Amino acid sequence: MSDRTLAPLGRRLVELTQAKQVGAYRLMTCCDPDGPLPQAGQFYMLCATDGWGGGEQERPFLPRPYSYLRASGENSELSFIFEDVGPGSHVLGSLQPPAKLWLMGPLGIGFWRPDDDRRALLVGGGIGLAPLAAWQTELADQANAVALLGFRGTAHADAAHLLRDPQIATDDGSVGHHGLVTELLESELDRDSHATVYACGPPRMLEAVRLLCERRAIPAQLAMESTMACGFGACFGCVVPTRDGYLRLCVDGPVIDAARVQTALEGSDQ
Amino acid sequence: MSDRTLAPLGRRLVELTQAKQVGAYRLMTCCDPDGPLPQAGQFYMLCATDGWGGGEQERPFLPRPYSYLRASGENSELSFIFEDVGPGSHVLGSLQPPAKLWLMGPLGIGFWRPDDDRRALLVGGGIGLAPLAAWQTELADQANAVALLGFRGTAHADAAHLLRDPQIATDDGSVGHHGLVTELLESELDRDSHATVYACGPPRMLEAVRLLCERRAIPAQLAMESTMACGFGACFGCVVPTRDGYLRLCVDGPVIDAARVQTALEGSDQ
Amino acid sequence: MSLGSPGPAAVDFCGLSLAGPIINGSGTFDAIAALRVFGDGLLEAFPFDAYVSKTITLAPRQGNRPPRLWEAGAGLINSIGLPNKGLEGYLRDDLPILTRLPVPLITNVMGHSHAEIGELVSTVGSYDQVAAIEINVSCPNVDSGLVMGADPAETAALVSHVRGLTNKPLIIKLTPNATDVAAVALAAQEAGADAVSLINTLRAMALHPKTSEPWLGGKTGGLSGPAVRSIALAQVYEVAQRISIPIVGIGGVQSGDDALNLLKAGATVVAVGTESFRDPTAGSRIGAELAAISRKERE
Amino acid sequence: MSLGSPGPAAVDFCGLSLAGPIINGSGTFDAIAALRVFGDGLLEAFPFDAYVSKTITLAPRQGNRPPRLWEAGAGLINSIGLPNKGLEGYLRDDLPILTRLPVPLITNVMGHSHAEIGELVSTVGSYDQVAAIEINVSCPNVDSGLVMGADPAETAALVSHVRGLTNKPLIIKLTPNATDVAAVALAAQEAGADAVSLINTLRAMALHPKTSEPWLGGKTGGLSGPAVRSIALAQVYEVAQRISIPIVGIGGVQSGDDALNLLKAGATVVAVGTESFRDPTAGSRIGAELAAISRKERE
Ligand SMILES: Cc1cc2nc3c(=O)[nH]c(=O)nc-3n(C[C@H](O)[C@H](O)[C@H](O)COP(=O)(O)OP(=O)(O)OC[C@H]3O[C@@H](n4cnc5c(N)ncnc54)[C@H](O)[C@@H]3O)c2cc1C
Ligand SMILES: Cc1cc2nc3c(=O)[nH]c(=O)nc-3n(C[C@H](O)[C@H](O)[C@H](O)COP(=O)(O)OP(=O)(O)OC[C@H]3O[C@@H](n4cnc5c(N)ncnc54)[C@H](O)[C@@H]3O)c2cc1C
Ligand SMILES: Cc1cc2nc3c(=O)[nH]c(=O)nc-3n(C[C@H](O)[C@H](O)[C@H](O)COP(=O)(O)O)c2cc1C
Ligand SMILES: Cc1cc2nc3c(=O)[nH]c(=O)nc-3n(C[C@H](O)[C@H](O)[C@H](O)COP(=O)(O)O)c2cc1C
Ligand code: FES
Ligand code: FES
Repeated sequence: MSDRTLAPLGRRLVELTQAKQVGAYRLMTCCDPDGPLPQAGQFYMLCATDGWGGGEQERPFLPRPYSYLRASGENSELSFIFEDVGPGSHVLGSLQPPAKLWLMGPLGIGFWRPDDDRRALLVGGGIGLAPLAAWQTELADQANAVALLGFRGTAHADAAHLLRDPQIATDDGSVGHHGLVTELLESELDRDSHATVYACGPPRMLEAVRLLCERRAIPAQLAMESTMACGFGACFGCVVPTRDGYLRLCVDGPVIDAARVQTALEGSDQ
Repeated sequence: MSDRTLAPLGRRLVELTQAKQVGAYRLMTCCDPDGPLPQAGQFYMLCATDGWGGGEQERPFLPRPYSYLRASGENSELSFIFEDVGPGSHVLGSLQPPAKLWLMGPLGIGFWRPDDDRRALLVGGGIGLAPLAAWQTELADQANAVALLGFRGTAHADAAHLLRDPQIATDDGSVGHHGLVTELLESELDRDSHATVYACGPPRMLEAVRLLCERRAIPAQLAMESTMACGFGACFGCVVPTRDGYLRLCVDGPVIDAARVQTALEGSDQ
Repeated sequence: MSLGSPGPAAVDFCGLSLAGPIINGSGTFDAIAALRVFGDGLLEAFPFDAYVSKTITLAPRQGNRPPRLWEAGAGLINSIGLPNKGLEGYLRDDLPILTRLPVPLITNVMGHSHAEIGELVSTVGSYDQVAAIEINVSCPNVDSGLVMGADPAETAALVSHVRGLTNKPLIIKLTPNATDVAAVALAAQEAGADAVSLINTLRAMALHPKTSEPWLGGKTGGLSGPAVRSIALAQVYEVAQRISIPIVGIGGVQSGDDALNLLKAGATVVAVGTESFRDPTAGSRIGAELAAISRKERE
Repeated sequence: MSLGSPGPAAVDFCGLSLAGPIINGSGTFDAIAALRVFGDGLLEAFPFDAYVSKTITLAPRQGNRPPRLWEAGAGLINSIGLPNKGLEGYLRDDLPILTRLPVPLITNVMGHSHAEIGELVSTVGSYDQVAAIEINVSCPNVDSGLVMGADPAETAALVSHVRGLTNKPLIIKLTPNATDVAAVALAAQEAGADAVSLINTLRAMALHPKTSEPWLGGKTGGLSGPAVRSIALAQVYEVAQRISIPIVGIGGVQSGDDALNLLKAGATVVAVGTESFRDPTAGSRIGAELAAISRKERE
């Protein structure tokens, strides 16, 4: 069996069916009748049909990678949630139904179930909640799975409702725990450390989770990010350093066994 | 006195107040409160604020020159009429009020009145009617001025009403004379050759007008076209050959005494 | 393609018979990774008429530190740094898989001395599966210090050295970062090359928006994509005026029109690079667009 | 600028004191034509801190046949062909008007031999109104056949020849179409140049969409604009590592950020070219953006 759900060859022109604001983020749903049901943690390369390959600094030019948030086999719906951080997400965020967009995927390797009975701890930082929401859905049979989400403040924490029963931490204390999501993780591990951690978030948060799990010998899977040009292993541009050398995040990730990761910081510009 | 109306230094952000289809052409009006009243035959460099510097082949990138059709001192309105022939005109043509656009001008040297009593024959081919409409307005005091306009067919001839009492010729005979506008010009000159010709249109038509006037020793002013990068004499890109060598159409034209022109064809890609 | 509609004409490219004129640029399409991502469907609708593998070197290479990518105006700057498994790894792991591709295989090699490149050429050339060898000469010769492909004499010496080591067609992939690319191409032809390919990426750079330090792990990188298209066209045109061996035209190709321009400028086949990143089936699309233009021209 | 807000810091550029670091690229702003179009308002809000005139040659030149322009992806290809009135016409017609500009005047010259360039330099240099001389070395030497600015020895020979002919600062405008631009820059410095400027346009081409013949009257042309920005940055950075004389950074500058990048890469002043075509006040805007960034950095 393949380690991943295969993508149909090439990109597909799909229609945007819904676009709305969720706090500080943009949630976008499109209809992808010709795509397979993806696995949580897999991603898609997206670009708009207009406004791509131009603009003030002539960017965006390349498509952008986005984890899917929800996928429904019934009505072929696929949702994404993202933040406006640059020209690509800006153009995507300004699309209104029934705009068309190009989409390729599902790509990469998602989260996988370990063959033990450890409970799942989902740890998200900001927009990192996207693949975790998908993973939580796939783990619906695990009653004791827990979701821990960290945000900057209220506007971002608005998106927390996209997961079931999350514990929340905010930098400014406006919602939930005043502090870091890794502090929530520490408490959960103190309570019961027979767990696997599934994490996604900004580099510094991922690195903190990685170190924490390493110290406590907790298995962890990290959904990482890097700049991608192609998303299907063609350009060798998206590498992250691992104990076995550089690894292309788009084909050998984005979810990686934390034990293989040397640092979740390198290549990041933070 | 200057040979032209000066342009304010730099480009201005103006608002589109009206955009509508006139047969095969697009008519666009904007409000330019900070610009002076231009002279018929002068032109403006236009570009949209969005969708410029990008797109499929990353074009348009440079602004595009357009003669003004009408200018009103009262409400600072400025109109242009144009055809969708490429990426620049396409983006401009898709703007809807209250879109903003960048405008620089008025630029170049327009038509001038000869110091004799010859009657004015305005000869336009297709979209070449734009500066002639402006010129007709300036010549309102000349009762015996005549406008002759040639078009491909009905859709284009729709724009003829932008001039007063034009005689019309169409290639397909659908409106007016079945044939070329130069045939109308021949008839008018046969009737009364004490005239000055003011012409604007595609290179082949201009060249036919030029040869005809040369043969009959009729003074003529030609509003010519060429590809422009800057419109204010900076790039030396817009030259046309004249008997005195190459001349920058944007600063020493676009209206040129036909006697100086060697050929209205060179530089054209037709 | 519907039955009866004539496919694109077969192309003779230095002895290889290709079903059409569209190939990939080395290092811009990893067929092995693509098989993992898209499955065997890739083999049924393979986007190219020949497959050029990523540059391999004698010893394995890690490649450059990330970040390796910078998006530029109408283009991409990369500093990948030629990561590869080395000759042995290529022959052991990759060749058996690449043999499954439905098109001829061109293997691209690079080395820092005549000896290294000679060994690569003679070894790779001894495999039946390899239809032709492309030599990437964009790197300095450790012996002379000169970039091999930037100097006519250097290039001639290299080609002369390796020419006798294989009967396979030898394609020299020129660097565009040279004063007189046509002189280098001519030297390659005179020394026995079967074809040249151009352009490779143009030396370029980006600074970190916050720190103003070089953004790329490799400091400088190479620019590709639409931004270099008109530079590629000029180089292909100039080279075509000077040589008679076939040319692989490369640089910023995104459409059938772009491909046609390179062919009209003198190329025999056209390689698609960066555009495959935006659309993995760009090769097929461009081939179809080109065929449609040719059909229209013939009508 | 509002009273009290500090203006951009004065810049010392090989002895010239400029009010700021933004000048124009030669051949991209004709101040005389601009005065006709915009009137004397241009003098009150002159967009540049020094004015570089279009290249002049000894004899008048018509320039190339049209078409001279092609719009490319994120850029412009021109084949203007250096039309100018010749030295005599420049001194007679242009110099008196250029003297009215409120900023130092840099006169750009080009010739096909040491003798020609020598005559231009010594004559132009004898005028008080001329603050500095820029030599455009992108053209072949009729004596050697080599492009003067593409070869270190050629450049050194030229600079040595003209160095003694004037006391004015000599700026060598390098060509980017060279294998090792930094070596050429170093040669210029060693032979006595006061500054180098780069980049000039990159050799590029376009074909007629219908006939597939070269579009431009001059067949090939030069690419400028955003497409070349990252190439310019790499060349300025590389040259700055090798020389100590000041650099005029040029290529695709559209914003204060772009200008800052060139300064951080090692330029002392920055020239705006193609962007002035889109917006004649681009120079002032870029200068203001740059000043705003510096103010912010200082806070
Ligand atoms: C597998 C994967 C899944 C992802 N899922 C999500 C998701 O679900 N939701 C979400 O919001 N984001 C997600 N991302 C991140 C997202 O892809 C990026 O934020 C997005 O590409 C930003 O594009 P942009 O054009 O808006 O911003 P950019 O301008 O590309 O800026 C983003 C970062 O790129 C760098 N950068 C700036 N300029 C350049 C340049 N010229 N060239 C290269 N890099 C530059 C800087 O580091 C900047 O901080 C995911 C990323 C990966 C790899
Ligand atoms: C003084 C003046 C006044 C004008 N007034 C009017 C007017 O009132 N109304 C009007 O409709 N038009 C007018 N024009 C013409 C108008 O400026 C052009 O049609 C317009 O620039 C077209 O831009 P585009 O992007 O739509 O088309 P483009 O794509 O620029 O195509 C127009 C022509 O440009 C050439 N071309 C194609 N590709 C390129 C390329 N990459 N680079 C350079 N050239 C290329 C071809 O010859 C093509 O036919 C005027 C022109 C001038 C000089
Ligand atoms: C990410 C990337 C990696 C590349 N790797 C190689 C390589 O390994 N060997 C090589 O000869 N050329 C390599 N190239 C150059 C391309 O094959 C091609 O010559 C160049 O990108 C220009 O074509 P394009 O504009 O269509 O991309 C690479 C280009 C890119 C963008
Ligand atoms: C239309 C045009 C004309 C030019 N003429 C000259 C010239 O006469 N002399 C010269 O040294 N450089 C000339 N250049 C080069 C510019 O000065 C500048 O080096 C180049 O355009 C790169 O800068 P940019 O990308 O900002 O335009 C010209 C460039 C353009 C676009
Ligand atoms: S994004 Fe291209 S190899 Fe991963
Ligand atoms: S358009 Fe630039 S000089 Fe006329």
